Amino acid sequence: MKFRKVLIANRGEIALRIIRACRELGIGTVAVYSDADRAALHVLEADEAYRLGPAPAAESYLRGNLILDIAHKTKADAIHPGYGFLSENANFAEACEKARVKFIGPPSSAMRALGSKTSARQVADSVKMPRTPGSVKGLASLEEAHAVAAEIGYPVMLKAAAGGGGKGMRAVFFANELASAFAAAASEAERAFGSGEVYLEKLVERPRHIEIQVLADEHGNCVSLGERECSVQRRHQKVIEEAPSAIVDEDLRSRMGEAAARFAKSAGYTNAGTVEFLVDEAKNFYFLEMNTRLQVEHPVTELVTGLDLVHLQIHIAQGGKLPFKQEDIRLRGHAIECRIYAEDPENGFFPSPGKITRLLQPGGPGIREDSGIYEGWVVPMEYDPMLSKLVGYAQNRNVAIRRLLRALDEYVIGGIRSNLNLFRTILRDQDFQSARIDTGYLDRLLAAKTITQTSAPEREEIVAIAAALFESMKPVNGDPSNSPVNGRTSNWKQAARREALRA
Amino acid sequence: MKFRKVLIANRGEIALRIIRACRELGIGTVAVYSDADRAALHVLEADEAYRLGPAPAAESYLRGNLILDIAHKTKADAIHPGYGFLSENANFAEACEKARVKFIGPPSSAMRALGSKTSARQVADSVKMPRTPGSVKGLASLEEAHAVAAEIGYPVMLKAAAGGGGKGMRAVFFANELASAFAAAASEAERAFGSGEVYLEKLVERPRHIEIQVLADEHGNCVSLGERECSVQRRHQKVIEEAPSAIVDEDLRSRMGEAAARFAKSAGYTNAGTVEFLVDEAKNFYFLEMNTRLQVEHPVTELVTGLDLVHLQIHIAQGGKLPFKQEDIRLRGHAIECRIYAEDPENGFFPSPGKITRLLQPGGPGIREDSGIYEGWVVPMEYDPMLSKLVGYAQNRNVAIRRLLRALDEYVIGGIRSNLNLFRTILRDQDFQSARIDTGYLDRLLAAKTITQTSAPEREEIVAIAAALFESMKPVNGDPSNSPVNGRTSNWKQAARREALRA
Amino acid sequence: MMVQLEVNGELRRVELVPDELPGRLRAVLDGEKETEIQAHLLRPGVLSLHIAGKAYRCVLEEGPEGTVIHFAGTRIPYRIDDPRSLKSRRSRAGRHEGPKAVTAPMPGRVIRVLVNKGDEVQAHQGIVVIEAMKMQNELKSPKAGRVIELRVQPGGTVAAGEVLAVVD
Amino acid sequence: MMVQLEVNGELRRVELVPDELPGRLRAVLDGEKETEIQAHLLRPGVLSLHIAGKAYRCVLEEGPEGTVIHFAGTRIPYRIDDPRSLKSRRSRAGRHEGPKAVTAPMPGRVIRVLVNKGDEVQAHQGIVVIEAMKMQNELKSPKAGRVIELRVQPGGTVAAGEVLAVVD
Repeated sequence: MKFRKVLIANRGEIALRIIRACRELGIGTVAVYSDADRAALHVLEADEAYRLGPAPAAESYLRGNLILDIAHKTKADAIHPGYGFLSENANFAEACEKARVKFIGPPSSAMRALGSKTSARQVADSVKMPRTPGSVKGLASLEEAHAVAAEIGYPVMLKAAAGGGGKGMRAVFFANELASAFAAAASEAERAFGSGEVYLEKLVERPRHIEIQVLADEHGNCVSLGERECSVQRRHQKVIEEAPSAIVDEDLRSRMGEAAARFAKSAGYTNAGTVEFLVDEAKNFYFLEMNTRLQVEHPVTELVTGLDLVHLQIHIAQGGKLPFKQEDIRLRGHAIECRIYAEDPENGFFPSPGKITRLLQPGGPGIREDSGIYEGWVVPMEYDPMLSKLVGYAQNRNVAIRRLLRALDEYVIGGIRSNLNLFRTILRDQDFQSARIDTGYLDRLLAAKTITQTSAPEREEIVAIAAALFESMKPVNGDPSNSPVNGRTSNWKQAARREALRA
Repeated sequence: MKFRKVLIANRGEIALRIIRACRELGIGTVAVYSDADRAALHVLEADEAYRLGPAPAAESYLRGNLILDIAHKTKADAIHPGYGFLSENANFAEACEKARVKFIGPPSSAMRALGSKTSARQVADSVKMPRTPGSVKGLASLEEAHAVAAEIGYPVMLKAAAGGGGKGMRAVFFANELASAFAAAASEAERAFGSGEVYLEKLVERPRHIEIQVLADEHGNCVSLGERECSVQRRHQKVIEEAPSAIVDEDLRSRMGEAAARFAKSAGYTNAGTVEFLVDEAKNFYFLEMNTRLQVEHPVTELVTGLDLVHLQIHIAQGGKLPFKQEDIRLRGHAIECRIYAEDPENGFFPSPGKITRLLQPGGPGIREDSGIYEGWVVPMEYDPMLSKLVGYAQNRNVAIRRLLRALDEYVIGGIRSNLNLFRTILRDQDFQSARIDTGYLDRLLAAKTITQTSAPEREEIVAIAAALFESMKPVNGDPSNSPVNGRTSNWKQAARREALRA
Repeated sequence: MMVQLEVNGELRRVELVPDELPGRLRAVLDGEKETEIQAHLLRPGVLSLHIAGKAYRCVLEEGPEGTVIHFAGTRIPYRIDDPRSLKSRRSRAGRHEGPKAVTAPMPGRVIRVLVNKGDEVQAHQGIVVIEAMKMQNELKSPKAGRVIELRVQPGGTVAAGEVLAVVD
Repeated sequence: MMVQLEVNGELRRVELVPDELPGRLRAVLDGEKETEIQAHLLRPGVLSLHIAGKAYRCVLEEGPEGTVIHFAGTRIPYRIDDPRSLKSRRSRAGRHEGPKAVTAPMPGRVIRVLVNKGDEVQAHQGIVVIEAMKMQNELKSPKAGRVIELRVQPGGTVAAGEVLAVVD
């Protein structure tokens, strides 16, 4: 069945990216938006647009029933949830199934089986997928925690079963720390996810975060599209992602890919998904969790495989078979993604919403930017601070790094702060350039050096002159026509007036 | 030898594209510009910039001696000529050689051997490369013309030896037309190229224009990077280029590639070059000419090979060996380039220089745009009308077409006219979509249908309302603050003022 | 407020009735057709309209030939119908009689002038040849008649929209 | 013309002497250093400077915290040194004495107020917690002293650059 119309239940760059894919496939698009997003590009570019409510997500993008109502009203055949918001909400997926609106993602059953980390660990065992030693269900008591920890040996990691983003997580190095850590993790998990269930696993030292992209159709076919390395993280949040990983060879890639595909199939998984692993220094990989949706970082996989994952998601959701086999997948070149955030790395990474008063975006060969921003856009304070995903592709990792540094020099974001300088620092760092990275790499780097911009006296002299010239063009400082700066007058206007008088 | 600094002897998108490549390779850049280009992006983005002279090319971009002087003054190690201007000027290449400034391109000797079409045809014979039947030197007299034509049989084609862009070209179908055509072609060639030398070849009916990209290093290695099909032409000017060609299979590709590489090597060719062929309906290929420079359409080859041709040009000019062998070259996906021109297809393709008063550029996955324009840029009247190269890449030709159509809908160029609608027409045309194209295709299409935009009453109603709303925001039509349009006020300014009062 | 315009040559009357909510309004077209509208200006010249759930992007172009709105891949010219403007009066008077101008569609250099003042010319007869962007373009007479004005000579440069000659 | 400004906290005097050629000028910095300059504004806020052959891109940012120039990957704030402005006088008076404000680095919602008016606080002691973009951020006192003003209460929203409290 071919979709005539798809509702995009999301905002920002991913909503725009999905709208573009639908347009390319000849499918109509319905955007939804909160009051903070009336002027957003996804609202401008969609065929139809409907208001959800006030800015807070709970009153807008998380209102599943309202979104389903709009889908019915607009006769949309399907809903694409993007990432975040309702994308991993099994109840919403089930509501779509009941309402006969296709949810572009896995069935709610698979989402449930893999959504909780403890039950996902049980599935991993059932298909003999390596995972970190530890419990496969929630810890009933502190005593049980002590028992498990003693069995697997310290250091251990306490994690929230419903967890994500580092919340409800505690590393424990000695038995006498366990009690307080257990209490803290449980209450933090309770507050963050409404479930205090925590479990315990062996702490992997200096792990790399490496994940496998899988695609499964509804006819039992499943392929893996290679790995992404996401070891550059700040406080358990991904900052840079790349494909391929510098340490993954063909053999490891096929073993991880095979395990991930087997895992997904065993849970009846369909559509696009990502199986996350920790990889230790001996290149052993351990199952971490599965993300049952499209990932923020999917573009790096698209660039090295030459495929379009959103096109394929829609194809699969329409009931289509995967148009290729595992052996048809060939990786070529190297792609690196930088998550450009509205935050100030020079000032404690304070978030920085507000109006973008000046925007010069980079371009040129090998640069892909997925963003939903423009000069004049007011970045809302209610949502995550991602402004854009700047992706560099090149024949190899080294050139991709230099290409991104070139693009960062072209990039100007004014009016709000951004973390552009964070990426200058990382991409120039020796350890990053030689791929000596693990999930602790960035926090160590930031502890060692603060992100400050290099300033030099001659720079300040040029800036003083530039500032004076900008001021000379402002009417408040006298007659702008006396400014020595050239290029301020538009030459057609006079011509137009001349012509008007004559006509 | 690694270059420290490169002078880019060109303007527009190609100058910017070369500057970006140099920056990625850690090489300093020197831009040159005419008075019409002071505000051009290549002048803004280079490390150094020097004025050449007034707008006309003869007084600026064609002043080889001045450009060499600037190269010396700035201690540039090399000059990249781009395409057009001095790029195929053997005397300039030789002057660079004498001045010990590396010309990023072939040696002047190879340029001379291949520059003239007649001598190039002799080289083709020497390496047994198929070419169209006909003369291999200029026709001494009308008698000789009659003799050759009679020998190869009508219809025949008269061409200028120094020719290009369709000038000095005449198709002749009957002997009694030959005399006048001969005279006309010769005088036109004399006017256009300062040489009246014309030759005669068999006219290939409904040919496809298919060219092979070659790369040769200075150590005797030469590879071909597959073909580009450029059959969509208007009056012998390329309008759309794509890679791969829909009619070229592996066997034909390797035979054409092998012939092209052999041809280039035989003339001592180095760096990037393109061997152009005509391919008839039986898929026989005939040598047409060689372009001894980087081509406008090189991006489509970059997208399907995953290589960066400008990086490779610089690598070769530095004396580097080709970093891959022929068998390493793998084509993946399909790329199509549209040449966006400042011309009005709805009005006889009148050129349309002037100020770009509004610019919305497309983006998103699979879209690459090489351009040097921006909102406010005044497109000069002195140079060719190319504004931008809009390139779509996708897993196959069909998706690439739909992707370009999507991008065209996002694209707005205001203040001057552009040929965006020409591409909408072509990309939607059944014959183009099924790749039934030859060098006469577009002229036939344009004769059949004029490029007009579909208008509909409800559209005009919406536009009337939009126009009224735009007018309601103009002070001349009353107080803009009474306009019902939302989103005009910037919300930080008040805050800033508030703050200023307080501080 | 009431706005009178000429859209694609058609006279239009648009009444804009603001709603209390910002960006919401009613528009009455030609005194009859009424529509609920939501209008938001994203940045100068880029207007987002929502009408009955449908979303439209309208982009304003201001250039030498006047104002144009880019909408769904089409360029639709409009002109505010200002009684003071000679253009408007003339357009209402009907475009088809009276002297007509040969105007430059683009800036360029005058290469050749093909007629003299006072010449009788045919409709579509070449009047002036202008070069721009390495192309020569012959500008033709809009009607049959007599060349009553000739404002250019070879070698001169002209601006877009500039009147080169008048034929009556 | 003569322009007085504060660049990165440093006082600068720039004299601009136009040349007869458009876009060409001499700049005299702090009354001594003289340079030949070519200046061209590409579009609002984007200035191309040529100085002794070198090309520079200077981009102007105007925001709640004032004016900044983006240059070679760095943000360098400047302020025109206007004798009428309290700020300037204060900055000349030296930044290190007198009452200091706790200002919001970004717009957001006030989650908690950690002090009361009149409280003695240490330097870097938390004053207010603001939430924006799903993150809570504690704003700290710029100096040791007494809270002489407290302008916010929990639940309220604040604009970037807004003064939340003053410590003296």
